[in-house]
Amino acid sequence: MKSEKAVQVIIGGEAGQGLATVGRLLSLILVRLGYRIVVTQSYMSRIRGGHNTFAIRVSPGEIAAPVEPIDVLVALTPETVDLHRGDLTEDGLIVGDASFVEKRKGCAAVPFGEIAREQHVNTAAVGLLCSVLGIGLDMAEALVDETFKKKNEQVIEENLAALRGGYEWAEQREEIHRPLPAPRRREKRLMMSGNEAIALGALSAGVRLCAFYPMTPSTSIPLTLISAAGEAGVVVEQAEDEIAAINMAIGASYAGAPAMVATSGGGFALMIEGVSLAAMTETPVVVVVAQRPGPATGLPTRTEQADLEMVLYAGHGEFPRAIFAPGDVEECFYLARQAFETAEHYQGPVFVLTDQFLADSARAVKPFPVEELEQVRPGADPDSVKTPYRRYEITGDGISPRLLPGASDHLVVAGSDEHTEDGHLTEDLGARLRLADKRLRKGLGLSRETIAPSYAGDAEPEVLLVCWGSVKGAALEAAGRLRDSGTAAAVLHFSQVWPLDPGRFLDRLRGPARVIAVEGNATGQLARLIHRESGFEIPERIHRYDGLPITPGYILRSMEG
Amino acid sequence: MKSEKAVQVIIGGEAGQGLATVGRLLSLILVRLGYRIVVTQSYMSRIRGGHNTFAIRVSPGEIAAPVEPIDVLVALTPETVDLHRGDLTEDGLIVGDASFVEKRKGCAAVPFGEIAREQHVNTAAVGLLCSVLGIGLDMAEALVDETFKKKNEQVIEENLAALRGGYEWAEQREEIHRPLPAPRRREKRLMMSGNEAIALGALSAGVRLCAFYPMTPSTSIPLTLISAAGEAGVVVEQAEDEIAAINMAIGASYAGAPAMVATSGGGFALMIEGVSLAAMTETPVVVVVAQRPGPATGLPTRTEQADLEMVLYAGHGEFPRAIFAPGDVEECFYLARQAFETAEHYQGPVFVLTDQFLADSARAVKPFPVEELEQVRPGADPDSVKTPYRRYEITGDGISPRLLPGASDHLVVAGSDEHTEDGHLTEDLGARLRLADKRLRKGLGLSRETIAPSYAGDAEPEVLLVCWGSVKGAALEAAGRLRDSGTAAAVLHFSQVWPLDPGRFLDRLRGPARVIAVEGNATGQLARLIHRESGFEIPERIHRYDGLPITPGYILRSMEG
Amino acid sequence: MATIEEFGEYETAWCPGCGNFALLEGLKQGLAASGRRPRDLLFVSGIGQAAKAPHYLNANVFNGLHGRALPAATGAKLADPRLTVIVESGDGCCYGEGGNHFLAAIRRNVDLTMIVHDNMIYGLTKGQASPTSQRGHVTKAQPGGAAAERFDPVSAAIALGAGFVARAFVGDTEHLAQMVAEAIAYRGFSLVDVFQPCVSFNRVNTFAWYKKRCYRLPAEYDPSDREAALRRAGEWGDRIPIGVLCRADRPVFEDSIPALSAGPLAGREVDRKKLSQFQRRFG
Amino acid sequence: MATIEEFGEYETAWCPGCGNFALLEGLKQGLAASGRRPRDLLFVSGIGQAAKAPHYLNANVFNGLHGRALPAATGAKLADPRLTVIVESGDGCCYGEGGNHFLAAIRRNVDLTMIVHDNMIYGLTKGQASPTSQRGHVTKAQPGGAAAERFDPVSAAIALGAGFVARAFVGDTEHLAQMVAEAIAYRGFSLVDVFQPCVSFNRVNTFAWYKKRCYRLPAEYDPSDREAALRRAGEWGDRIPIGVLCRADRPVFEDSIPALSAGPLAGREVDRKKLSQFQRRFG
Ligand SMILES: Cc1ncc(C[n+]2csc(CCOP(=O)(O)OP(=O)(O)O)c2C)c(N)n1
Ligand SMILES: Cc1ncc(C[n+]2csc(CCOP(=O)(O)OP(=O)(O)O)c2C)c(N)n1
Ligand code: SF4
Ligand code: SF4
Ligand SMILES: [Mg+2]
Ligand SMILES: [Mg+2]
Repeated sequence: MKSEKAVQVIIGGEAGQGLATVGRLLSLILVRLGYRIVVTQSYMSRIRGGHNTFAIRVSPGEIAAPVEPIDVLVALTPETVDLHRGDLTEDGLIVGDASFVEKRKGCAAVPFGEIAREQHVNTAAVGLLCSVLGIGLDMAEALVDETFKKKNEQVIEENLAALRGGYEWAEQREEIHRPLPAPRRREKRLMMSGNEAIALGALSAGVRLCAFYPMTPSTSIPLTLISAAGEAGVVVEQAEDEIAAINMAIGASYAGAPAMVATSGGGFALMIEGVSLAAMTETPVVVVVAQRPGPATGLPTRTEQADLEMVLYAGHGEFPRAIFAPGDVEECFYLARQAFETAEHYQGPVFVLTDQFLADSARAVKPFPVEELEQVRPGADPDSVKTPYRRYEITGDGISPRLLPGASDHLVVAGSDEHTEDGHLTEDLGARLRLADKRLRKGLGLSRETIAPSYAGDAEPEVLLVCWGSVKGAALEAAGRLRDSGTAAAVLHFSQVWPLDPGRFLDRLRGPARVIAVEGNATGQLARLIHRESGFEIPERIHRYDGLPITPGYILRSMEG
Repeated sequence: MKSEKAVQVIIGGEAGQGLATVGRLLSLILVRLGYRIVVTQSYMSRIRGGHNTFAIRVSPGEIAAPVEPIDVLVALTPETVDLHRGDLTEDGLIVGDASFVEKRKGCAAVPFGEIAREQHVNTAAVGLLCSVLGIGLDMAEALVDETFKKKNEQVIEENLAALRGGYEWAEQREEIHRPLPAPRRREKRLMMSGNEAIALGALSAGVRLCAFYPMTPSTSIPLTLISAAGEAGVVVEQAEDEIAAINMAIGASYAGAPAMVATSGGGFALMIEGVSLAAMTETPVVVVVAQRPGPATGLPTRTEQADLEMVLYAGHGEFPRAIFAPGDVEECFYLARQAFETAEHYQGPVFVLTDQFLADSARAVKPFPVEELEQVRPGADPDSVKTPYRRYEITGDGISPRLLPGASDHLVVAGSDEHTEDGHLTEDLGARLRLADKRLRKGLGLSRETIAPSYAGDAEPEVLLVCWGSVKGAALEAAGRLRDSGTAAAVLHFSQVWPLDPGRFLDRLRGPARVIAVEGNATGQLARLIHRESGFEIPERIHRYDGLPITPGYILRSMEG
Repeated sequence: MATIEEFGEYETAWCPGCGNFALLEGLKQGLAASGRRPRDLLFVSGIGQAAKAPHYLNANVFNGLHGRALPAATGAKLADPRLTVIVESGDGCCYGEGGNHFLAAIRRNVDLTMIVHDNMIYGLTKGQASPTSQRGHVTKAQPGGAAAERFDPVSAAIALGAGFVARAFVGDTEHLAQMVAEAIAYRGFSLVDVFQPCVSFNRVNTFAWYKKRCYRLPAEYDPSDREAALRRAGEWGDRIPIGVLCRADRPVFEDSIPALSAGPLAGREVDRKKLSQFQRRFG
Repeated sequence: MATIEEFGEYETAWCPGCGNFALLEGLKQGLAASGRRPRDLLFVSGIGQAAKAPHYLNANVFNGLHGRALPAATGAKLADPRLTVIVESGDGCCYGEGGNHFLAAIRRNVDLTMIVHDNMIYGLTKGQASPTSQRGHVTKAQPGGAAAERFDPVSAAIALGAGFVARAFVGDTEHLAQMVAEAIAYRGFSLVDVFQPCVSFNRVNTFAWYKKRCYRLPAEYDPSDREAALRRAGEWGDRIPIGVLCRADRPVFEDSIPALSAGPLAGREVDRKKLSQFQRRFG
């Protein structure tokens, strides 16, 4: 990935001040205008007060990473200035109310009180930013119109006035203009976060039931599904607890509804017995785990990649599984779909591991071809099975014909105890071995079909960055910057972290002078797994576990020492 | 371990026929007489009917492994004969009621109906076996006396009569005598199973609260504690579910009562969030996981070693832990004690991994020096801490002074959210890093103190068997048999499976021509872990996962092909 | 319409003399009376002696985790409301490990029937106190007697607003069959708590114990009066009522979920046009 | 004896105008009235906005997992019965995730006080329906209105046999303080469900909504009549009673555990002689 001219706008303020509203509105304007964005949301575990930021990195070309330097800092409170002044670029601009922002070079001390009424200050700020970024006001006006069209004319008018007020105030002040380069071409893009893409991917795969118990940062997945529930025909049920959620999903899936759960570490811990049940009963279920820093409640609104091992070994007993770890919003969509397909085909639990950063990170994505993509079709054709029907018939690849209860005269018996091929519980130890082997054989197919890590960069790099999940963008950009400064560099990114097939990546690891694992955790969970599976011990490690996403700058600084 | 002359008596019959009563009585007689025993209990997940066995391997010298060949098969039902005839040694004897056992060589067709009344048939069988094994009747009589002394004289007399009836019937029939060699010396031994030893170890360490939810094969731990509860001052509470159990234990431990839980795979899965809580709040808790075959309900009364990885990675977020895996009943006792010490010192979750085989396997153990052993003393001296007291003070080794609430004016604040040193929740990301590092630093101490695997056998073996937990005895005996047949052999047994310190065992792995991992699971969990931690990939693997314990014969047969 | 025979005859893993046999018999009679065919029926169970029952029946079976039958059943019912979904499990499973789901199921009121083999003990794990064990009940795990108060499932269900709450006793199979049939016919969450003596571990609440106490609710009993129902359900001592203690119409969960109005979720096609429209909202 | 000041003043993470502030105030008054010193008090909480409250108090604190405050508190109380143990958490935490522990705590009757900040919503996770949300309550996660019936904690607790069940409202702090003090003084499990308006996410059950409805139980109200208590607790609509709804003596769990008769578990020495005797039983 080539380094792109990009600008970062950060809006900071207290929870409840509406900074996310400003951020989302501005982001959408930018996306509609054809820009690429990377949004990073940093928020505290509280509803009002504290200090949150909504960072929009924007560029005419492709970008994929969050960064620290700030070009435009929009401060809704004085605290924002204190906290983030240090991250301003040389030419950086502080935008804030005249009551706390000085009138000096690099500052826009805005008399918001004069420009707009209190409840419209945020809209005025958007207008102002349109001017600062040099993107005109048309798109903003159109959006305000759409946004408030359900309300009355007056609301629209007031907001439009505020928008224009902010815009005009800034237009007159050239010293605060930080115009964006024109967008490349105006191809249709959507603004979508990782979690929204997971939800959309699930819908396109045909999800019919999502059971959840609210937990940051996973909740926006069911919420997105709920917003589509009526038209998409999905049941999204808030369960009494996470245990209920996964058992509900498994029950639904058994009965023919492609089903999922979404949770975070602590909630997932409660689902682990259910994971084992899905494996034993061979019931497809998609489990999305949106990681946040632990242990225990930890930092509930921050990001981390420390639950790979827990997910990999979740469940008592031994059984195969697949774990996807999307690196960007597109992968969220496609891997959510893939998860449903894999779960249905292999009849068991399949995981999507994401994290708070990616979950909340909006990007400009091409519309997904949802009209062309196939859905998952649960169960086999009742006419295709042998009579008497045996739910767990021993087969070469371990995959038995799955029928749905009630759909035919064949009775479908699914068992949590060890069972015979017909599903009834048994204590015959020979049957045990046959069934266990059958289940484990599915792992061979899963291994064969595993997604090889993607490789990007120089063919013979000096530096190879190895990463998984949401670190992808930062790694790609770090490698790009290394290349810009004359170091051959590449990235090996795992979007499926289990099963691993060393045959497909070991060669990549062996050449480079520096191979560096970059992970959002303290212990290097993927690196350890690669070591075990391939024998290759990645010599250098970059870790981050302070709750913030890994950035290109973090990688480059860590590489230096 | 030298191969010892040993005899195996197996009592088989339906659940509810009292075969365990016969087995336990005979075992105790043998132990009191100075014999060594290895008991293997195989039972089905039902209360009556089906087919269970109680196997007593007995020898005058040390033995440690279960074996298949049967010298004396006591059949309480015809089915027993059908099922186990094939395992009889050449000189093997079948003992059973004359109604279904033929009168021929190698059979004792006993007219039990003539010897004793129906309810005393089992006692008669014990008497008979005393004669068959040539161990006299004195000890049996003494035991019957003790056992029924709470009942009335008549019960004792009836049982004594049955005992003698069985004995005398057999005394007259020399062809059914299979006399045991005399015991070496009559040193005091106790008959204790793995689970009983864990309970005793916990008591000696000072356990004060055990919370549990019934689950085979762990339940005998709380039941043993309960039998001591009054005199030992322990609260053993059956919780509403496993989640409650671990949170109760953690709460108790926080408030100063050394606490434990005992469960099996599925129950443990439910405790995983609690494990993470113990880590975050830095509260000592001992978690005993008695493994059985999964996934899900699996084979609830059988044995397996497939939950090592689940336990190792249980809990969201990253934190250090220790996992002990006793190899025999003595280790059950000492490692249970050790678990409490380690939990208290390092202030977090510590695990004891056992399995159904060891849990239920009675052995002849020397009495433990419970009068000399020290107990754990929870918490630090309130006078020794700095004021203001900070529960999570940053220290070099990561261990902070733990005070108990209410014991002084110092207030003790324990937090599940990331917290400051004083325990109050924080979202300061710098504090997060400091506290996370502090917690992780405890891992260094744990690594330093980890128990090196024990090594036994030839100094330069051709064959090295690598194993953990309950496989110890079988591996030792297999190695012994290899040596007997001229192959230099040794065993490397891990009684602590985490942390691993490759420095203490890598050399052992490098020499032998054949290094074989022997595990009671399908995927070789310890072998994979050793690979990751030491880089050494154990080339050969022996697995068993049909629900039965690994035996020396199983190992030797597997080695051959 | 199915005959009793269609529900099969299987070998069981139960103890001779166990109350589960009569329960199974009464259940089959009830199923036959309900007019359901094996293929229309889905039994969802947890783990325990009781939970094995569905394996001894010709029907669809999802034998899940200890304590978790209700959520699995809820999921299955929502996926395919054409199925008659019956949860069958033990008192420990349903009221102990599964207590939270019991609360939620009553509140949710999905059209499920829950048949509890209530032997007032944990059978399969060899006789520990269960939530329905009486205070003071002595077991190996509670040598001083169960310290906690008995959980009374029917009173609790009535108090929590359940729409159909019945009690039965395996000693009166005809009545039991009737309760099962009525519960299945009731639309919404229905509970049938069935006294089922455990001959191996509960030496207090024996067949005779129940037999002496259980009486059928009189014909004039009005189950629609929840307050009276509570009072009646509270009877525990020399006389214990069996029958439909409480019955009321309640809004059924499925009716308030728009996604379910278009028929079963199972087998539904993705409406790609609508999905495409939905996607456009992100633009 | 401690003064209100001794319980400290902290900066909170709550929204301006939140009912939690008044709750904290009333709580402190109640603590002061109860005569407990900070060092004698242990607050055990779960996770949520409510669950943060103990961090804003001078006392011992065990801030555990969402939904799991009760078992942790139970363990702590059994370990050291000298501690006054107070569970403080939200409605979602106590009645949602923690439902099974609520059932068990009532049955067990350990001497704990449970103070629930009942805002009828999941606050910290931004406004989903909680078990106490009214049926039909519209939220982002329940755009068609909550489909499940409201869980009424006080009615449930009374029906399940709890010994001390009270309701309070942050709009009447004096009364709230009194409820807290009485609950602490009561020996056994005591529940104080406190209406606490959430200004950010519950736009229905606002301060005014409660204010209009809540009335103190009349002086002549007799909380010892459980049936009357149930009827009274069932009042929900224009008038909602606050006060001690139900009060009864019940056997306290700690009294039936022999191991506790010798004093606190914490700090107890192993009696090695007895242990040695116990070991001999294996011989
Ligand atoms: C999570 C979990 N915990 C514990 C167990 C062990 N277990 C199996 S059955 C059972 C109790 C069964 O009691 P009940 O539900 O009353 O059924 P019964 O056997 O009496 O019919 C328990 C505790 C389990 N299988 N899973
Ligand atoms: C196991 C688990 N599931 C979910 C969460 C996320 N979570 C945190 S607080 C909360 C709800 C809080 O609601 P309530 O208990 O009513 O407290 P309030 O914030 O309203 O005071 C949830 C679901 C969690 N922390 N842990
Ligand atoms: S243990 Fe009890 S409930 Fe279980 S089968 Fe035997 S008698 Fe029946
Ligand atoms: S979200 Fe609601 S309950 Fe939480 S602090 Fe804000 S107003 Fe109070
Ligand atoms: Mg039961
Ligand atoms: Mg709440």
